[in-house]
Amino acid sequence: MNGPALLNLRGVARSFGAVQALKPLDLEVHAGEVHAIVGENGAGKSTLLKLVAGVLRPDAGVISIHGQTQRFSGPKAARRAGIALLPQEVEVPENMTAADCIALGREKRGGWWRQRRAEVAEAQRVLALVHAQFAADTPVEQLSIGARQQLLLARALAEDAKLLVLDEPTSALSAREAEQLMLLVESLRARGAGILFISHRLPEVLRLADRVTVLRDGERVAEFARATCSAAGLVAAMVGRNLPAPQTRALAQHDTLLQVRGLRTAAHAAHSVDFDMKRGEIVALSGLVGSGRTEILRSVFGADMSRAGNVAINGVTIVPGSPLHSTRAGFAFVPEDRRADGIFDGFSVENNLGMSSVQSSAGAWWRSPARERQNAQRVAADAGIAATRLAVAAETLSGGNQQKVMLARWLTKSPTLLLLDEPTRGIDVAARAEIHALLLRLAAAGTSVLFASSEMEEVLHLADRVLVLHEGRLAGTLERADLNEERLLALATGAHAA
Amino acid sequence: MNPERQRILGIFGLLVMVVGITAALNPDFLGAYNLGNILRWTALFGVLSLGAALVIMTGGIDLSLGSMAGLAGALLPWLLRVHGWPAWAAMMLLLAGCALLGLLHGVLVTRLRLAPFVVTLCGLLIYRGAARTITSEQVIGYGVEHEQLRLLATGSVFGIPAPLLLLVGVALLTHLFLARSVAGRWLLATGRNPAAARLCGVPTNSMITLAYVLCAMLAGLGGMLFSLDLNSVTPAQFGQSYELYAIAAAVLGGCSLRGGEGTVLGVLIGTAVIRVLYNATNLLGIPTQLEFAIIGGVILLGVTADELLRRLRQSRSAL
Amino acid sequence: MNPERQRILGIFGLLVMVVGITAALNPDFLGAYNLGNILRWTALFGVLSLGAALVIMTGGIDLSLGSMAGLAGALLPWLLRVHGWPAWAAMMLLLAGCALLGLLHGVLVTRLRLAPFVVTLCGLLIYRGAARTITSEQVIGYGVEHEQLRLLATGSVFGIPAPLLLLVGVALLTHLFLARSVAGRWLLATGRNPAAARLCGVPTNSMITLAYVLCAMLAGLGGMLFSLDLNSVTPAQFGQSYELYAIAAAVLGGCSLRGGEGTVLGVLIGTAVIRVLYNATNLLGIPTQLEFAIIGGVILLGVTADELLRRLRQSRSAL
Amino acid sequence: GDGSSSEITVGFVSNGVDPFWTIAGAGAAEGAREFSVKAISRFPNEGIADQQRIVEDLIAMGVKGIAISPIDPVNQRGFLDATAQRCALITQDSDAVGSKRICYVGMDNYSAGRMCGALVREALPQGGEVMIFIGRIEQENARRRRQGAIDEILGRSHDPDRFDPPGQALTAGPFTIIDTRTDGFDKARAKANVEDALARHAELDAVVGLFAYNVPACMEALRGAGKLGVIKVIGFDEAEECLAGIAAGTVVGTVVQNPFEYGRQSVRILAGLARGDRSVLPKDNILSVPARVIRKAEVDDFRKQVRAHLEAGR
Ligand SMILES: Nc1ncnc2c1ncn2[C@@H]1O[C@H](COP(=O)(O)OP(=O)(O)OP(=O)(O)O)[C@@H](O)[C@H]1O
Ligand SMILES: Nc1ncnc2c1ncn2[C@@H]1O[C@H](COP(=O)(O)OP(=O)(O)OP(=O)(O)O)[C@@H](O)[C@H]1O
Ligand SMILES: [Mg+2]
Ligand SMILES: [Mg+2]
Repeated sequence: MNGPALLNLRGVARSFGAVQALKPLDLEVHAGEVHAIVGENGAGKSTLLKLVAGVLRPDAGVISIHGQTQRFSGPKAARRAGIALLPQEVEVPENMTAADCIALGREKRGGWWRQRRAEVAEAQRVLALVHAQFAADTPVEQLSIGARQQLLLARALAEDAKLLVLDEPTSALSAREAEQLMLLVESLRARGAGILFISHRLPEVLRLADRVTVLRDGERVAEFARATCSAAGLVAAMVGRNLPAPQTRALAQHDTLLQVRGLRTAAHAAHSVDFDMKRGEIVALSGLVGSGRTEILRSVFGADMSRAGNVAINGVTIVPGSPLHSTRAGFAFVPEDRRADGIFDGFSVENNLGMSSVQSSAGAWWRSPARERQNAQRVAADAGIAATRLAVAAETLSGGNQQKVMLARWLTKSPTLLLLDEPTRGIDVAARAEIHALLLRLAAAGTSVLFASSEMEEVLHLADRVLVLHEGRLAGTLERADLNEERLLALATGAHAA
Repeated sequence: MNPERQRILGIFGLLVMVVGITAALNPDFLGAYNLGNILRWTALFGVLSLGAALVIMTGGIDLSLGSMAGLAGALLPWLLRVHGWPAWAAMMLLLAGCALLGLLHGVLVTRLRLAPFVVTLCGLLIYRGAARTITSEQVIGYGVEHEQLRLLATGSVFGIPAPLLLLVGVALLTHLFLARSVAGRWLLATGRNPAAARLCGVPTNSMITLAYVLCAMLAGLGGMLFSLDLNSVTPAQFGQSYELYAIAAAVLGGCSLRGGEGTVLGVLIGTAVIRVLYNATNLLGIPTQLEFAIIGGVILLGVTADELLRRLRQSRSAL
Repeated sequence: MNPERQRILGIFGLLVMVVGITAALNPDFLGAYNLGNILRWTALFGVLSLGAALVIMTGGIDLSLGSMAGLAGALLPWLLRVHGWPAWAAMMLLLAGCALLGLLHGVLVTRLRLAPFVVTLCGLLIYRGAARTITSEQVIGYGVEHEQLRLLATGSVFGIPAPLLLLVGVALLTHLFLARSVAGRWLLATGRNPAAARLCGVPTNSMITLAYVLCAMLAGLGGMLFSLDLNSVTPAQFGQSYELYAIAAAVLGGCSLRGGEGTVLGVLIGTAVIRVLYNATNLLGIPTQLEFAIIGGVILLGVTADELLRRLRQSRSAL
Repeated sequence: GDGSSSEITVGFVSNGVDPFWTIAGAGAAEGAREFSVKAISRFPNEGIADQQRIVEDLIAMGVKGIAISPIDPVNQRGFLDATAQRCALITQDSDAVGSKRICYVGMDNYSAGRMCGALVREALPQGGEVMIFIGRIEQENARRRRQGAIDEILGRSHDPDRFDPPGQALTAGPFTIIDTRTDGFDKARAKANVEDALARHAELDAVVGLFAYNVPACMEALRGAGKLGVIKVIGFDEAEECLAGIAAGTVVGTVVQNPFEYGRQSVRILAGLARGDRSVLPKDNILSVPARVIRKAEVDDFRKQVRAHLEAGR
């Protein structure tokens, strides 16, 4: 590769108060190259991408495009220089349609006025590129996280950018959509675009990346070219050791705990779902983006008002639409959207961790700060959250670490039924292994776990049983013995019914 | 049906109900004279409500609107009669001044990240003091020389009150701005999710500032129209608590104080509801001391009924 | 330093500055008589501000607070003198009535999902109307029989104004509630992120309702104290626009209208700033018509300076 | 505080903010010059609490005397007595009978109201339907002013303590007073109230505006309805439009007080008291500054006088 690189970073650094998120770093991305960034949660990956995309300003260092030094005043300036960003946290203004969202900030104009038709046509084109299952005029409000991720990806594509900056673009996508995304990235690379890419899914990295930079604590600890890259090597560089082999375990043999009968959700009112769960059983909900996994989890927990059907635990019916009642009955729920439904911005990590258990941690009325601190420290250790960061505001944690907080907050209570929606979304490989081990321990201790996951490996590794959904219908149930990737995909895509 | 339409329909239903009941109880209500009055008042207050709505749509609030209207309304006759300015120059100057003050609000809110409530509350106090000081607390009217100018507020064209025509113009522009212009889309996106909008490359700060500027100008325009209509301005009181009416009309008409929501039509209907209620209590001879209670009660019942009906419909359609 | 402390320090700095300047310009300011007055007024308004703050912390707003205070303040002498009730019974009844109205606000806001602004604006209108109607618009006072009772507001213990003692009690309870009780934590969490709080099993609806109930009761208590202090209640006017002062004090003291933020100490200092400013403009002989402008200007300058200083410190500590 | 501690300071406190009080303030300033004291005029904007606060602040500043227009003389008695302990206290514009105030400067609102009522009878010799518009009726001066007008129109006996609650029509002889509407000092409401009255009562013969701004509001509403000059307007106080209306013949007449004298005389008395001169006190401790009726004949002279007063205040 000759000539100045498409993107060139020299000594770029950034800190937040006392935390040095990114130490001075050099990095290049060439046209027609996929450069992957991997590292543990909080390693500084997102910070790096935000600096490149003009969302944050560097404390030091120079960013240049095609050899020309850039000083971005904001995301808009970066976009003008040909950089498109898909951020890690999929936040969109919800008061518009998908087409509006794709056009936002870069509207087709005739003078001051918008040109709606042109915008819609463009939206349809790019939504087709990402194989989105929703129409251009769908209100964004109605889109699931996965669909929003596709939407923002389509937005990034619409820019026709020289450099695409993708922060965990597949974290909320299931296998099929992720595959489609990878094909798309490959075709963009073939057309000469440069791509900067973060993922915690190592197979994706291995398949796509021409070069991989490994960050740890804001520093580059290794760089691999495509030829020299291996999963084991990446993991070793990321976490500084080899991961233990995943455990296996015996199937649970217990009495029935949960009964779900005739469950009907608002988004898929045509189909009803029935299933049972045993004590200590781990059941996965699998399906494509928009297949209704989230809806079922929320309905079982009672997060949404509207539901038809009956959910009973130990034969006692759970009041619909009342998380209060569900939590009292021993339910715990980790929602999919950590920004909107999980994290209390401005509260400390410690307070966030204590939120689901302020009451049980001290008598009925008064809190006990000492007990709360102890509990927080314990569960933080269990979930791999650095004890030094318990006092910082929760929203300043990296995405993966916020995810850990959401999970960890339930560990003080040892729930009867743990409901998890994409539990390891954005969590690094090492921490994921720890969380998996944690879930298995909980199950062994009698907690039942119902989780939805887009990650095939996670489903295959954890589940005793998998409920496969297709467009809101229970397409089939796979016991552990019959479980394999092909069967799962076939059911999820509606290729055949089991 | 989309929720925006539903909201508009709900508040329109309330309007129809109040109009219907009042007309049934007192036939004078539908007389041309009374309708003309209602339309004129709705038009005057509507200008302010639209301004309030724009700021609310960005997730802010403008409490200074009543004082701003008072300032412009008091300075117009003062410029005309005490300083002999020509009408067009005085109005231009005042509009420009209001725009400047709105700009200041916007800058304080966006650049210094001060709370809109605090900034505009200070505005409320300051502009009131300014109006009183500049005019030395003198009540000023337009005298007889400015009958022509006063037609802007008191005249009518083919029986349509002039301020209504003005309002229709302003409302159409605002509607086009919100529904069709690039900036309008940006403004709504900013109100709903400022962080996301900024990531999308929307100049969120400029949009918020723009809203404050427009609101201040509309407040100024409204204030001048009010003062032309009333022909007598007491600087200490003129426009007092109009911000509450304006914000109430906007919220009643479907703007959420969390930002990112609202329609021009809704806001106009919201304004009309409040005006009609005032008129109705008078026409039905309800004792003044009960008036407030009746107006509050009807609005509360109206929004409650609207909400209950919506739920009923939803639960029907869900089954 | 944590941001909460920083905010409190910022507003405290403003208070110290205003006190310092006024005392330097007019030595009478620090006289015992004047300080006693300031403390008494701060205490009376402080009760209302704490109520407003609680609702703001849940992300809501209570505009009915001034009318609620007016209603309780007007009905207390009415019950005592027109109906001959014993004082304790009248006060209990009124507090219970206020709590009931607060409960109604809470239910409308949480169950029917009506906008707090609309619900409490209607409350503002309705309670004002109710106070005027029930008392037939008669100005009413306590006469001579209730001198004892009036000591609650006008008396003093070892030179400390009685209402200040009351305020300290209320403030301590509120502080304990927010900082130490489970419900207090839930209330703040609800304001911060209602969706997340609900999914954590927090009874968000009850918390919001609780805030409205407490606010209404504090408004009622404040209103009764005000009326005991003034000994003359004009039903149409008593307590008018106190909600603005209360909300302003709360916001100035660090409550964000987005909810989930705020401290009792901050709110009290915020209230004191406003009262001291009113007192200072008088003592410095600033013309009445400029009074408002000065108060608004000082608050605006204060918060601006606070913000700029904070930035300066931040950029220093970052280096 | 301007440092010269030997200077005598007196306070002049109104019951609200109004041009009426601006003129009174001008009178107080004139009095201060004339009797070489310093006068501080304060206009509470927010009712009783504000008035009480202002008085407390004046005392804290060490004024030697205060002239106040109490908003609620009956119930404010305790407060007025407490104030009288700390400095010389006189009332003006509105009296507090039975309190420890030293004397009263002003007129009797009930009598002035009756003068206003007489103007109505004069304008409608055949009788007719009348409506009254006023800012508020709970405050003492407003209540008495309205009652005076009503009693005179209906030809009743002299009884300042009578009270007819609004909301019901009062009829006596050929006159009917349909209602009294209040607007809480909101100018737009004041006008809308008149318009709504016109819409409801086509047969209305006269409207009475009892607060200064009510008169222009009545005139504007009538002009809009094309009934200016047809329906009689009777005013109170000296709003500029009202005087212009009298000159033009669209307003029958108005009853004016003499706020300038309230201010000047109050300061004169307070200055004397501060210097230990009790001879400044009027007989019976009431200094009557009578109200006047202004009709077309007197209007020109009166306007000149008002202008002169305002100039004097600058
Ligand atoms: N706004 C902020 N304020 C303070 N600290 C921050 C802020 N944003 C990020 N940090 C800190 O900077 C460090 C790097 O964060 P970053 O988001 O870049 O991590 P990451 O590598 O993307 O992690 P993940 O895989 O979890 O997304 C973390 O320690 C984080 O807590
Ligand atoms: N409030 C809503 N109104 C209408 N449709 C909705 C609403 N919420 C979700 N949907 C639709 O319901 C379908 C199922 O969504 P759900 O979030 O349950 O899917 P999912 O399988 O969890 O997908 P993902 O992996 O993307 O989260 C989606 O097509 C979504 O667009
Ligand atoms: Mg990240
Ligand atoms: Mg999902």
